[in-house]
Amino acid sequence: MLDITNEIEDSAPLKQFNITLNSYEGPIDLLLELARKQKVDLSEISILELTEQYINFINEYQDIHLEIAADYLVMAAWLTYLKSRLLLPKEEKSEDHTPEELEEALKYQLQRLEAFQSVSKKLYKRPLIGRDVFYGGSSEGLKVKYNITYSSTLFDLLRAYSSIIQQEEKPSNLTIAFSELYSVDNAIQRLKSIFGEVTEWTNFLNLIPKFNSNKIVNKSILSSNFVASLELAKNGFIDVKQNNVFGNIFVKLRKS
Amino acid sequence: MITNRDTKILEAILFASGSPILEDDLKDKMLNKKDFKQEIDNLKEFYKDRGINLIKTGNKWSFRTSESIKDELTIFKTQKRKLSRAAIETLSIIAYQQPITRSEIENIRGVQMGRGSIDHLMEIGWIKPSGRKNIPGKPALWVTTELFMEHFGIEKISDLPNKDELKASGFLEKRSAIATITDIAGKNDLIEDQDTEEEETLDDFIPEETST
Amino acid sequence: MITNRDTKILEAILFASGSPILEDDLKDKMLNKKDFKQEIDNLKEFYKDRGINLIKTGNKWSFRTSESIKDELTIFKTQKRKLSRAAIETLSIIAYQQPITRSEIENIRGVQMGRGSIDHLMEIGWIKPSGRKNIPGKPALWVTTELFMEHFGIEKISDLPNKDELKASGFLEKRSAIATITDIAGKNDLIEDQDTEEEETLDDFIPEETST
Repeated sequence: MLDITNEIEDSAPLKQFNITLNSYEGPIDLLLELARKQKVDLSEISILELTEQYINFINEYQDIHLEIAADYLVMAAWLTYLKSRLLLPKEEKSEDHTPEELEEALKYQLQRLEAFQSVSKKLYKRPLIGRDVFYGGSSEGLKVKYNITYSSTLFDLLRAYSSIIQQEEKPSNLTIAFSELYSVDNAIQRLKSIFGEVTEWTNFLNLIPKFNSNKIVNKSILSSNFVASLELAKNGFIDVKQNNVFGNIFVKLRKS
Repeated sequence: MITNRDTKILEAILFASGSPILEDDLKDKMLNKKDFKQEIDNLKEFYKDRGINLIKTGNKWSFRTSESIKDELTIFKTQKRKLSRAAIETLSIIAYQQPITRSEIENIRGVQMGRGSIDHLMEIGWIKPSGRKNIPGKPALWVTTELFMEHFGIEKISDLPNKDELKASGFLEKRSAIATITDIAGKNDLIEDQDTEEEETLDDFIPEETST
Repeated sequence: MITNRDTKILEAILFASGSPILEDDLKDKMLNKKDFKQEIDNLKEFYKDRGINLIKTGNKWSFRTSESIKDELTIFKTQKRKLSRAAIETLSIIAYQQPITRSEIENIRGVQMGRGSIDHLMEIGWIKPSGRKNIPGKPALWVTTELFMEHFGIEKISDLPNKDELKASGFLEKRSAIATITDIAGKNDLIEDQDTEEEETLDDFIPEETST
């Protein structure tokens, strides 16, 4: 048997804003951490307040980090829904669950996770073999007879089998690496957000994001923004003009 | 003080073995087997406040160093790897709720099991699969092992710390409070069309099996 | 009786080390080093008539089992060994795909087997032949035994995690699989990395640790 001693990795709780979501074990864990900041008994917690904190947290986090795990977004949407149910006047029994029931269910889930987190810490603080307490002894002076047993474990067996299956189905996964290239969708959104101020003819090149050191990425910035500007022109959002072939392109907001 | 021969025998075997020994194997070596209970209890009492203690875990007995001097024994520490918070939480959920399926664990933690929890715990030898739950899909049920009890110095699973409190608070029932977030995510591809939060899609969030 | 902290420390260190320890090293660990002589003499006296005694050899101290019971007491120690990689792979294929013929196993593993693995697994008592396959040559079919299930702690063959569960539990995760294997390979030489020499697998086993 493996003689392993383990240490819990300390996971950093909310320190300041630029924390990463990686320190949380999922949305419930994050909610729990936010709830702890309310510093009241979990059974007294204001779910409405907690919901707002969570949604704010996710929004701000998204502004900075863009990518966010689906789980967290789904929870945010669920909480948005819960919030609306809690705030809106009660409908006539059209739903299976009242907002209070949902609120109660969420509280239960929070309390249950908290309970398990706390016992897991207690459990891990127990004197552990190989870390706090040790076996020992020696059989010097006694007659010893040896016999052989096999210590292969179920883990070994499963691992052996898994490696066999894995060999059989080797080329099944293709992972597509995250692309740094700029998409047209992004460019459209970005241009839309800045065109409010572009009321005079402006050189297109001044409106696109700063180039970086990667040529291919730069090309994608240029082309995605170009396509985006054509798209916006087509929709009547902006005007585009080019005075001569290969000359500078100018754009401005179309006055409605 | 004159030490009884059986006491000496038990002491010597337990000392020489260096790892836990089955109660029955100990009894086997004694001259007066019927005295086992009394002998072992005496021994346990005798070593209670010493540098080594006699401990029962599962149905095995062993000498181990006293936890009261763990700080002085760090020289023997064989720290080899870290256990993640996910793994230790998963372990305690299995310990308290066993037998339990993977998706029940996920439900409590509110997050899908990442890699490296179940397989890692199994590699250490602390959990194992035991039977299957009689529900659609017949998922494997996980339980803790004897080795887990040995390593954590637990005599019986019912002795786990705070087990009664957890039970009294209803946290040991396996009801799913809110259908697992990931479950919901799997059923509705919400994320893809997230820019419009229409009331209709939001309705899909209503958990199917919420109970209060 | 209240045991002094230094007494406990000496006791625990002597016990945990398992081999004789230099007097100076023992002194080093004490809180009141000047009391060493008195402490160790007390301990020696304390264990004089017990199943384990405290002995000085040269300038080293150690606990050892008492001379007085050595003639009657034989300790059976178990030498633990791991199966060779060929054997554990073969065993896992039989476990999952039983009943199965030898050439079917070879097909899956992609290597020819000597008699070694199968013979050896049969010798341990984990597999047995069970009938013959109704194809030309009527090869023997292999299945796992009750003893196999006992050893690996499963109740039914169907308890073994299926492919999806292996995946979900992290066994098929490429990254973690590699990490795990190299981790272990570095620290404990669990499995001989040899595909060949089936006939000699018996000698390939690595004695691991011993216990009663």
